[in-house]
Amino acid sequence: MLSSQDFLFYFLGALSLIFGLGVVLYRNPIYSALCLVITMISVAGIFATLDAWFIAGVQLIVYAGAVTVLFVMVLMLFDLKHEMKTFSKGVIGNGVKLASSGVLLGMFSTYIWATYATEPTFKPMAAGATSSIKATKDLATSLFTSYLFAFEVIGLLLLVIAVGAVTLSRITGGTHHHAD
Amino acid sequence: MLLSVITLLPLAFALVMLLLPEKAIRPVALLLAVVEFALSLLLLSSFDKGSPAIQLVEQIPWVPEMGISYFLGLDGLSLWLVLLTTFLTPIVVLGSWTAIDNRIKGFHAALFILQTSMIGSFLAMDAVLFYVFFELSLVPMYFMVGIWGGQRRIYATVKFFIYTMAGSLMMLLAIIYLMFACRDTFGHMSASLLDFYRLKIPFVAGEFLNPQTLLFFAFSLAFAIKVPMFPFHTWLPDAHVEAPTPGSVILAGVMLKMGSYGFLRFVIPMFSEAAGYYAWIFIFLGVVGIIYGALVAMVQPDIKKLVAYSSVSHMGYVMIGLFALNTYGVTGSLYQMLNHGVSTGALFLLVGMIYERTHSREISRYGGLAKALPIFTILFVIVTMSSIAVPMTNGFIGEFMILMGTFEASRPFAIAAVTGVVLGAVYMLWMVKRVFFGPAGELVKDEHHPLHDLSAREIAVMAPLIVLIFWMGLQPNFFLDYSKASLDHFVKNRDNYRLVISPAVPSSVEHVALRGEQK
Amino acid sequence: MNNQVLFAILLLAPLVGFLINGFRWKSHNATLAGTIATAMVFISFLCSLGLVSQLFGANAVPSVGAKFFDWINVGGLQVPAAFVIDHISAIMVLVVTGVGTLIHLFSVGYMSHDERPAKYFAYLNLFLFNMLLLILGENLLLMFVGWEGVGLCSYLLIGFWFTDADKAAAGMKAFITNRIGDAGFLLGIFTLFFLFGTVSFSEIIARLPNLAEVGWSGPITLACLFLFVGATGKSAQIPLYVWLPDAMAGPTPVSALIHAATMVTAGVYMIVRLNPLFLLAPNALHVVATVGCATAFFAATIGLTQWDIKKILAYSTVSQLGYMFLACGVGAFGAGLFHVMTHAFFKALMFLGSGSVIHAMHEEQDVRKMGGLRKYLPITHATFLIGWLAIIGIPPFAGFFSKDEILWQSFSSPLGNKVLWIFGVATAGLTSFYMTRLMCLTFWGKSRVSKDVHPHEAPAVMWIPLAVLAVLSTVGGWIGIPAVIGGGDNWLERWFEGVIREPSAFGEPIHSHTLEWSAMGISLSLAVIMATLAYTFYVSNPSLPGRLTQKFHGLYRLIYNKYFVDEFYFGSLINPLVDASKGLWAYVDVNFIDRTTYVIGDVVRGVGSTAKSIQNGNMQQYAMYIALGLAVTMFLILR
Amino acid sequence: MPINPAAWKVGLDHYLYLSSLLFVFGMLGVLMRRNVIVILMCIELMLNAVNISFIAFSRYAENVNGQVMVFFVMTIAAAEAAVGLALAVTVFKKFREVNIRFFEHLKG
Repeated sequence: MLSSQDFLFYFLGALSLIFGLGVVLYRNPIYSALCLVITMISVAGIFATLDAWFIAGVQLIVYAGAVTVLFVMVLMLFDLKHEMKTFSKGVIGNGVKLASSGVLLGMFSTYIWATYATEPTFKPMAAGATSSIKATKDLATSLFTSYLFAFEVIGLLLLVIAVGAVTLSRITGGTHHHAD
Repeated sequence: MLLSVITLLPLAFALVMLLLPEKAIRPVALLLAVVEFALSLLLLSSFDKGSPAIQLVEQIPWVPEMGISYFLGLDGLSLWLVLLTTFLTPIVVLGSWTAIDNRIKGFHAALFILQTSMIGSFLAMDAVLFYVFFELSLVPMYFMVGIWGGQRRIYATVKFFIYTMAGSLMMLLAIIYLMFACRDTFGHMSASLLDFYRLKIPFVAGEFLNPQTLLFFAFSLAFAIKVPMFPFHTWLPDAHVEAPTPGSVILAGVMLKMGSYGFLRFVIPMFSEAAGYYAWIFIFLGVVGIIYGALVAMVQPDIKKLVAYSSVSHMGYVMIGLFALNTYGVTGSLYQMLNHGVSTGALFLLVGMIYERTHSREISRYGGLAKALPIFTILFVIVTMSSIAVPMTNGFIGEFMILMGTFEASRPFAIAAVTGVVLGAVYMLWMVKRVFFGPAGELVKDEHHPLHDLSAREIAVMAPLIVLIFWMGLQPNFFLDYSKASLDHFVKNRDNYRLVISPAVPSSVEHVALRGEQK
Repeated sequence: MNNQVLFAILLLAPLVGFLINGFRWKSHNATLAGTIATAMVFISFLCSLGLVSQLFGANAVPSVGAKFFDWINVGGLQVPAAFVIDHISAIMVLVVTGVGTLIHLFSVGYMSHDERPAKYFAYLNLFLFNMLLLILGENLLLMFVGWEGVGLCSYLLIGFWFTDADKAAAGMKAFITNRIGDAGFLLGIFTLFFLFGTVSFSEIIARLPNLAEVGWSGPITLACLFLFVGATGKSAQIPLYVWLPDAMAGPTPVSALIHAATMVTAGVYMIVRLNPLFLLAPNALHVVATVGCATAFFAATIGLTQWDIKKILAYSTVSQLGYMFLACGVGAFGAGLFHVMTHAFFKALMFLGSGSVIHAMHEEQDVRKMGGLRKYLPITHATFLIGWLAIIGIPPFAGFFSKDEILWQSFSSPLGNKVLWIFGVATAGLTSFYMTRLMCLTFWGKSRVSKDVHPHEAPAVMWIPLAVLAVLSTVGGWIGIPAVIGGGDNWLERWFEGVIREPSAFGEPIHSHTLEWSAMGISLSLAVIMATLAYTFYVSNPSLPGRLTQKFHGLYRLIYNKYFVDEFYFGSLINPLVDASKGLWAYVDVNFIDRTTYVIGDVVRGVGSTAKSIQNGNMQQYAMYIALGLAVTMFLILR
Repeated sequence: MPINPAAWKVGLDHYLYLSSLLFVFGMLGVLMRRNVIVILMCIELMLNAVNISFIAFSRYAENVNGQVMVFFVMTIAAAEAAVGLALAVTVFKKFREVNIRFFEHLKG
């Protein structure tokens, strides 16, 4: 019998997969973006099932909120009139792409099956540790002690990215035009 | 010290060239080249001609982990080639006095760098050092042809570079193999030729895939392209035709000898079994080269190309002499290398002189030049006689010894090679006839540009060469005496070739040189 | 004076003359240049007299020699610069320097108006130097040096008037044809060296085995054949004779000296020098005799039809050289050398005479434009007459004795046979015919000289040599009067005793005075008959030859065009070779070898451009490669 | 194959299966879509898939480091989306389209 946690996993997993597929398959990028939102949210749920409450929250805010909004806004901005082919063409190329993806998937699965299927599943959390406060505190401690340097570098990176993105969008003309 | 000085001094000269004002370059270059030649004459006095050992040795560890050292030595095989190099350089400087009129700074610098690399490859007793010098010579020559050359210079220089490079990469591979073989045999890596000679490389007759055969062909390919031997010769006519006169002189005079010297120094003594077993291939290709080069030379419309193909023919003699593997053949080959350097160098200089006057090398546009330029004609005919090996000139001694050696080794090949004697006369004399004799040709009777006979400078360029042609023809013993010991040693102990260092090595070097001996 | 110094002077005098004249080659002073050159040769002549005299007298030595320095010294090959005069070379050296002096003297007059007399005399002296090397050299290699050296000088002198393309071509032809022979000579040297381990004549002869070789493939036979190839080149025998008629492009004294008297006889001299060797190879001797005899006859027929005075003499020379080889081939080496000597006298005489004629006719050489010159050129005519008598073999002129000796030997020698003799006699008849024809057309009969030419007798400097040679042509043969005529011994045979061996190993020669007399009678009467016939043809009844040639039109054309041998050589050898070479160049070099290397280059370039197309900027393709790479890497890890 | 009830019990492997499926979906999108913006979305999808396995391993190993890594990944993902979109904007300005093919010109 499925436990509630298991049910949650299956439900959220199915959701994320279905809408993940939607991102890939919808012709209209707006729909893709919307599917992406749902996928993000369900992934956040999955994080929650793994007791990563803080990360789940961040996922919701950063991804489902900020990033997706960014995508949607850009899409709105473009106001795409031209119909564009959804998928790249070329039977061989696409075949290779599909095949390599399939192979990769197969290999991942096989590996996982061979390595982890027999493993004991998650240990139950220690009583104190289940509290989201405790977990978040641990994360913060780790982030600001062992990973402090990386954290600062990431901050700097974000600054550079912000400046870079602004600069890039101020340039008028993309790359030089080729007659094709 | 002497060898290092002689080898590296030109490099310093090249730097001097870069610092001098344009005007002073030519006289100073001439002076320096003469100084270098004078220095190299000291070799004659300090060389012990009775001994086959390598002499005046200098050895400084370079990459001790891999047994590579800066190792120079002189013996009877290399002595005259070094002198040929230093002898030709001042002549080339003087000969290019007016032929090269742009970027003379770079030109003379390149010339001196080239000199270093050529002397270095003749003196190097370390395979890696040899390889470095061998390849270094490509660079200045590449620029010489590419910058100061003729119409199709880029094609020619790239062809030259790639051909030679392709071959020498094989050689590099083989050298590396041998260095590891030294490690397996003597317990330490070594690139010293003396160690290479002592290696016992397994050989299986009749099979291609065995170490000695493969190494033999790897080395042979590099040197055969350089020589050039018959099917690998096509870079030569192009390079010669496009090269400026001094470039051609150096190329024909010395650089081709690096190939045949390689056979003498590396291929035959190191892989004696393979060399003996496959000698017929080289004799065959040599004979083909003699006849083929002569025939193709015969129908060339361009004087310089004709001389270039004659080089193919002459170097064919050198090859068959070497692979006759007997005293006469090898002696003749060594002599023929010098002859070819002198007489083909002289021919290229002469062709350059006439090209400077008419800016054409097309045989059909000449004719009757003998009347317009008598001194030039006299010199040209003398050099021609040397080239076709008329007795009392140097060419005869070499060709005679080579044919004699070949005759001893294989009569059918000798008989085939002798046709080269006839064909050599055919193409040279036919060219002489068409260029110098008969009624005045289109270029000769041009009244607006009357041709001037050779100037004092040009005669001065030719004089030493002419003297040498007769001196070498009349007194071959003077030259051969210095090489006799080495050549005899080479032929007699071919199956078990060893070189020793003489005089006894100073203690600091002893360790490196004799390390293998104690094992 | 000791012999070494004499030898040095003998050899170096012409060389010094060459250098003196060579360095003042621009000089127009023919007299000065000629005097120097002549003096130098004369000094050589005196030296050789001094040396040869030691072979005579009470305390005669078999040979005199001198060694100067070691020339080549490699392995077992020791070649000293050593020279020797023995009974064989004595004759040659005297003839060469003596006749040489006379021809030099003649040249002073002949070349007086030439543009470059100094150069001419320089070449002539150089030739003499090389000829002396050839004759005096004690080993094969020195002989070869001279051998090639005289070829070189011959090249330079034939092409002396190089502005004429034909003359330059003739020089080239001579050199190259000689080179073919030289190649054979070289092979001969090699064979002998590896057989006997030495190149010295005396040592080779000393090391010869006792038994003659049978068959064709023995080393000695091979060596002899190789050497004979050299001789056919130098001495203009079939098949390499073609250069000699063309060589007449040179100044006439050159033709006299080089292409009649001295150089072309080098082949004969070489065989005589090595006579003990050749006697061991009877098959080689048969070849020599056959080729010699064939050449003699063949060239004589061509001589019948030529109109150029020098060409006629040239073919006559070829024919006479054939006689000499015939002599050698039947083992009569002495007779061969004897004929070399007498031929040198009378042929030099005739060439110089023709030079005098040409000089008088202002460079006209066509005998159809001569005739009746006897009036204008009495001295030339008189001397030429003696030469004529000598060559057609009228006793007591020199040619009779030597030619008769050869014919008799070819009949009587154990190596000879009747066929050789018949052809020899026929050749004698033909010789008589064409030489008489020459006499008739040039000196006798009606004058056909054009109006604006005024023939005049040559100056003294030219006719004195003629006179001296005429005397020699008369008395020169008397040293070899056969026993059957002279009663006593043949002086020449005694002279050659010891150095020239008899072919006694092959059987007994025929000894029959009757036969000898009748053979002599046959050839003599044939000569007289043919001479009369020729006189009838060309003087008494000048229309006859025209009618005859009409009748035998085809044959005449064949012979007149020298049997189309030159055309054959060009058509079947030289042109195909040139075409083939062009083909080699165009197809093998440019199209095959270069193309092959280009293919290698193209492969590299192709691989490169294929690899380049991977990096085409299509980022999804890049991503695909990443995915592929990932898959492969995973596979490799998880395998 | 009979369904083994134990197999339905969610463990680490299930999360990993989910992660790899999602990753491959994203990858297919990146490989096959033409719209640059959708490609960027798919990249986000792939990053999310990786994040899932990070968190799952973190939970499994009872170690907070996985979460730290996810934190960083998210930051980078946001930054990357920002730059990618900015690039898309410039390309759009030029070509009025956001086809990935136009990025070919970046190779110069």
